[in-house]
Amino acid sequence: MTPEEVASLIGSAFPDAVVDAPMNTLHPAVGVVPDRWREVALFLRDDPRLRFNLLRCLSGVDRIAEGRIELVYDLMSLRPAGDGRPWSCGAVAAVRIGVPRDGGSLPSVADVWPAAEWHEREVYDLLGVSFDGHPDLRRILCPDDWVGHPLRKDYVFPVEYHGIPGSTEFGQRSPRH
Amino acid sequence: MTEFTAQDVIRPRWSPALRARAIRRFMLAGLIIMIGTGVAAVCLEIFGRSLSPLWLTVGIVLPSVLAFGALFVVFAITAHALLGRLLKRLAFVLFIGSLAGIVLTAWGASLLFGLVDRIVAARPDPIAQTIFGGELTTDEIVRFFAATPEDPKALEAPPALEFVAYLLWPWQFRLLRDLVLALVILGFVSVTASFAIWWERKVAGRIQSRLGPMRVGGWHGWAQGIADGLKLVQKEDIVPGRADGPVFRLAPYLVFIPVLTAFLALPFSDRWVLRDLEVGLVLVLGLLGIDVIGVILAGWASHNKWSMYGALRVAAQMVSYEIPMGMALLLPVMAAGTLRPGAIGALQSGGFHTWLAFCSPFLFAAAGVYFVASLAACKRAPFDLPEAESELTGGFHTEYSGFRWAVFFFGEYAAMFVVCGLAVLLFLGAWHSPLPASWGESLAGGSWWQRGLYALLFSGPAWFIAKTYALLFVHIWLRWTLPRIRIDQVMYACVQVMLPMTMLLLLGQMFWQLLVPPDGITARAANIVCTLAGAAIVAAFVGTAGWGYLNRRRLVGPLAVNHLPGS
Amino acid sequence: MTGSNRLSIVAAVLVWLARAGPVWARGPRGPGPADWIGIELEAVMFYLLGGLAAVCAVGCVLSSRVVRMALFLFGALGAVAGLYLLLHANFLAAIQLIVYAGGTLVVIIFGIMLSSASAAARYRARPAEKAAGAAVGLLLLAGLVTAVGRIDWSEGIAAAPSAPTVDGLGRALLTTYLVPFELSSVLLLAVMIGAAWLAGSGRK
Amino acid sequence: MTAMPDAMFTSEPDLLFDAARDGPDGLRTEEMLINMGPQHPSTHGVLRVLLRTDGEMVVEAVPHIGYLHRCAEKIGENLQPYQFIPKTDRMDYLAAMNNNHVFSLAVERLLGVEVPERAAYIRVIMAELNRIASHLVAFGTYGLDMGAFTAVLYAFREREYILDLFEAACGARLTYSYITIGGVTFDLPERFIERLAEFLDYFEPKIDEYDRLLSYNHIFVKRTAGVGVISAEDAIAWGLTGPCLRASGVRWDLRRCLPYEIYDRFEFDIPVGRPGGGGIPRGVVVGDCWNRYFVRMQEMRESVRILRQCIAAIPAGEVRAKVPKNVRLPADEVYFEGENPRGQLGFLVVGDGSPIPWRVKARGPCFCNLSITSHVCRGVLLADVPAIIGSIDIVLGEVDR
Repeated sequence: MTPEEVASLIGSAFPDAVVDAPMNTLHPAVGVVPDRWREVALFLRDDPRLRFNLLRCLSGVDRIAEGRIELVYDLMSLRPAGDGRPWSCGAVAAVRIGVPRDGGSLPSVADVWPAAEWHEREVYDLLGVSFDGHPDLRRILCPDDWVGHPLRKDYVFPVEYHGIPGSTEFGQRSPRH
Repeated sequence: MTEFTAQDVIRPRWSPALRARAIRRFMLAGLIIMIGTGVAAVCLEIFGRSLSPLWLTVGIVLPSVLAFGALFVVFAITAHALLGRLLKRLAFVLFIGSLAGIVLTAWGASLLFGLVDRIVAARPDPIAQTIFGGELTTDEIVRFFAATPEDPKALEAPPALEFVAYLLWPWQFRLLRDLVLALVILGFVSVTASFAIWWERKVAGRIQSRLGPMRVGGWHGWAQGIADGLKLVQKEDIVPGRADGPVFRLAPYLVFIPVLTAFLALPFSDRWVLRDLEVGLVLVLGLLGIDVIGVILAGWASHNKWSMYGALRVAAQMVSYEIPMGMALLLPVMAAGTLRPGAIGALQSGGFHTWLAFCSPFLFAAAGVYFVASLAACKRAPFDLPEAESELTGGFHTEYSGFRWAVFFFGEYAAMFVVCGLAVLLFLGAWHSPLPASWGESLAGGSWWQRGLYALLFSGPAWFIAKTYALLFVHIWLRWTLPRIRIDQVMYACVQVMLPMTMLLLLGQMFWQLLVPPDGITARAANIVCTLAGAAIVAAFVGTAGWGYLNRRRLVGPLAVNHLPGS
Repeated sequence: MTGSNRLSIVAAVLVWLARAGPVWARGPRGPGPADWIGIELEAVMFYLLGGLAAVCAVGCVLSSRVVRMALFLFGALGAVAGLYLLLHANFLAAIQLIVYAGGTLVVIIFGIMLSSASAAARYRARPAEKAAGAAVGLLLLAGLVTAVGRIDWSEGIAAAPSAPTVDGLGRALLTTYLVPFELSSVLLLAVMIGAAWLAGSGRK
Repeated sequence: MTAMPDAMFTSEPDLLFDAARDGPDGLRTEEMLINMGPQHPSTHGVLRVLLRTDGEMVVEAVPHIGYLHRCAEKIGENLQPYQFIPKTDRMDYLAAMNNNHVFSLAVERLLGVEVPERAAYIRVIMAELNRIASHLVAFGTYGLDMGAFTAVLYAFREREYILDLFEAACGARLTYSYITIGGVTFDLPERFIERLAEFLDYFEPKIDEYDRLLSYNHIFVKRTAGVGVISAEDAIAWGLTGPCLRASGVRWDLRRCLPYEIYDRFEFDIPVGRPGGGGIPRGVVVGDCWNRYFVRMQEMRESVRILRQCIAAIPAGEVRAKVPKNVRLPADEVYFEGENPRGQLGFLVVGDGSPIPWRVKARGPCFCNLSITSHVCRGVLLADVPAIIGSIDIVLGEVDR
């Protein structure tokens, strides 16, 4: 299935949830409204025509100009081909969800795709988007008592952390964003 | 330009030119100073003025000291050059020498004791020789050596004989003899342990297609064991903060001492045994059981979660594997009918086919079961759960360092030797060679070199040590090829597999001894079959090793040959 | 101090030491008459081992650190094994080492490790237990004293019996004392089955 | 990492030995908290697994990561793509060539750059060689986890020749930065192809030797067969990819199913986990540790087949397309995944018209593969945890980025 068919299918199933579906880019993705995201996710996984069972990647992009953080879910549908032939990739799709930069929250899909659990924790840790309903929302990469979310564009480097100086030996304290 | 090798980093070798120049310079300096002081002394003599002590020292004594210092340096450089080359070649000889030294001292001691016994026997009123010593006086010894008792002139014997008499006198007491033999045993154990350390690393290297230790002490790093020991001795002994001090310090010795005392009853040959006790085997088993306590207390006292895990696992493993080991030990005891190691050894002197392992199929299987159980009893090869590095970072001796850790290490190798010694004693014809002892009857009685030949060819301590080292090699070989078994599989193997098997073997052996006439057809057939099987195993082992060695270049593959140094 | 004097002193010391050698185990040349020096040495060994056993037993009772108690118990059992050797009961000494020092003690230490939370666990007995312990101790002491009192020491020491051979023991076990031997094996079987059932039920 | 209350050995409790209070049959059972790592010999790199154990049984295993976090993605937002290549070396430091390859392909798709024929072949040769080297390390260290000390020596001896080939080609042994945007930095040295052929002839029989040494070793099979079984659905749900996914019976390999670069010209098949019976020892289940290990051994054979086909068909010619120094990235984004030895490494590169990308997101395969440990390690024995983590074969550089 081509991304256009996937986009049209989602559009027809959830007319109010789909925001836009730009197709002429290198990475066609369907825009979805944050609070309808759980039903769309369940639909994507359980619909017999789609069956997106593999969550390839969840990446957060900080669009500071538009004041929102964009979450891009890349999905793939792996379908068995039977008697030893390699599995086929039924369809490849991406979903784009915009969330306000500060205090943005999103329903968690950790129970839909368990792979999302660590990915969401990483986005929460590095970008500060909280996922309600997540089984164990803690920082995953930075220490638990770290302040701030490093991947944000307006992130200010800490001066020191428990006595460890934050600046490099060239005195460079905060790299150009 | 001579090629700079890593060797130079460690021991910078003086190039011949450099050495010659240094010698010339120091010789020149020495001569000049000496001539200077000579001239100064002559001038003072001429002017006849008496000198104050200060001038005397500064003028005469100091320069002469310097002169002799320079000459001494010259001597040191030349000696270092000669000695260095000499020592390197002699190095391995020294090592083999130490092994031979131990055996020679034991032999010397036995000769000495034999001499004293002859003197006591030659006394006019021989009283029974007891541990507390008969009343052998020194002049009796002198008279024994000087001449026939009737010759009065013999009494004023040369002083040297007096001195010899004084030397010989103490050896009539059994306690002193035991002390000497105990020291010999301690020497033998430490030499075995340091040899086994080096050998294990060498065999591990060979198996993993690398060289193993090559640098310490010259030829093939033979002194690696000693170097490890020295290193560990001077390392700091750390005792963890909340550890239970006295128990922590006592534990390693609770592991080492019992194994050392086990050598008490281990016969190296019919005459070379510290005490040939009625209950030798049971005593050795009892002593091997004690070092379980040492290991558990070590893990428990070092107050560290990981070592406690190690201690728990060891307790479970060693206690449970003592049972199959003990019962597998019973089979040869049933066949031999006695617990005295000397008797069991003597029984197997009729050559390869009379070894106990080949007497009945049950004994043959018991040899295998015993060997596997002994692997587990000294925590080796597939059963080395306690120090399973990958899970428990070091097992029960995580917190030990320095000499205490070395004691654990030596204890392990000594236990390996004892366990292999028992296997050889009970199953593989103790100190006898595959050739039947009856062939060498004529040699046994002859002069000392004939008896030496008999010991080398037919039955003597060398055979016991050789066979034990062969089994030791199998221990090492297994360790570096087999992965480790999980704790529940170890327990399953012991309780569900080994225990029933040993019980069945015991039953089988009992019925075998009851129903099968010793010299009947079936007994002889079984003996032949088992002997052939044993010979086949040994032949297979030696054959594959030989085949592997012969085309080791082809097996390893082209790239490895020209890529690995010195392969 | 000429050379030979010093040598004679060394020899004299060695002699004193040799005369004081223990009856560790008789050499294969058979037992000789123990003259007065021998008994003095045997006494030294007896007092040494007996003292060690007593001290360890007391230590085991008095100490409050659990692991120390186990170690003292091991000392006591080892010393008793030494005493058996002094009595030429070699087989019994070896069995003592295997059964008590190697077996029972390990099970006791196992029990300690599994039940107490940390290495420094202490056991502080309640007064009732202390009283009960003291009572039993005194009872045993009384029994011991009466037994020692009733023996007539005047006969002197009977010659030490030649070491009882192992096969003598074996034959006695399976002929004259067969019934107690079988009874104890049945008892052990029952104990083992009980232990298996107890452990098994826990893990269901 | 929250400060874990260390229930054990904190104070010296005065225990009264009265009848034990809790525990069903009067036995005082108490769970123990054990830290396996971050300096633990069997966790591959700085991974800390907090184990709650009851005796030998692991009640719960919680992996804690982040000890090797070097904010590669933040640096990606400050460097031009060709400057970011050395950063990708240090992600999965055992397969640096593959990382460079995938990142270069992602940026080339964004820029629409065509790679010359010879460069594509060289890239595939380097990628497959690095796959063999990475699987050799996995084979060696997994032997170590199981207690067989010898396997790692043989593995590293063979890997030595591959590193020599890399050193001849690009001068480095571990972090090469050899494959870059538009092709490769240098052409192959003159005798490279013959030495590669010589290595392949030497290496192919060695794999069977290792199978005899470790794969079919009875104790090794007993330790790994049927341990840590992951079903195909769980594997896909937790986002497992690479050998871990294929061992669970999912015959899926990006190089065959979504071919990129010139992988469609080569003929090789995808090894998959198989149950016991036939050539496979009894007791082996699809998706268990043994299969994850054995799929890697077979993949080495497939890589040798690919390399042989590359040697036969490599053309002469240019090795690098002309890419101007600070070319402006289009205001678009691309998400591309490549097949790394440990799974599918994906890069999301978002351009905003300036030469420096607006966002570079790296999806590490080990990050997802590791996330299943807490699910799999529930209720296993303590000795099995290193077996399971070893079979998943993680590299912390990629997990923490």
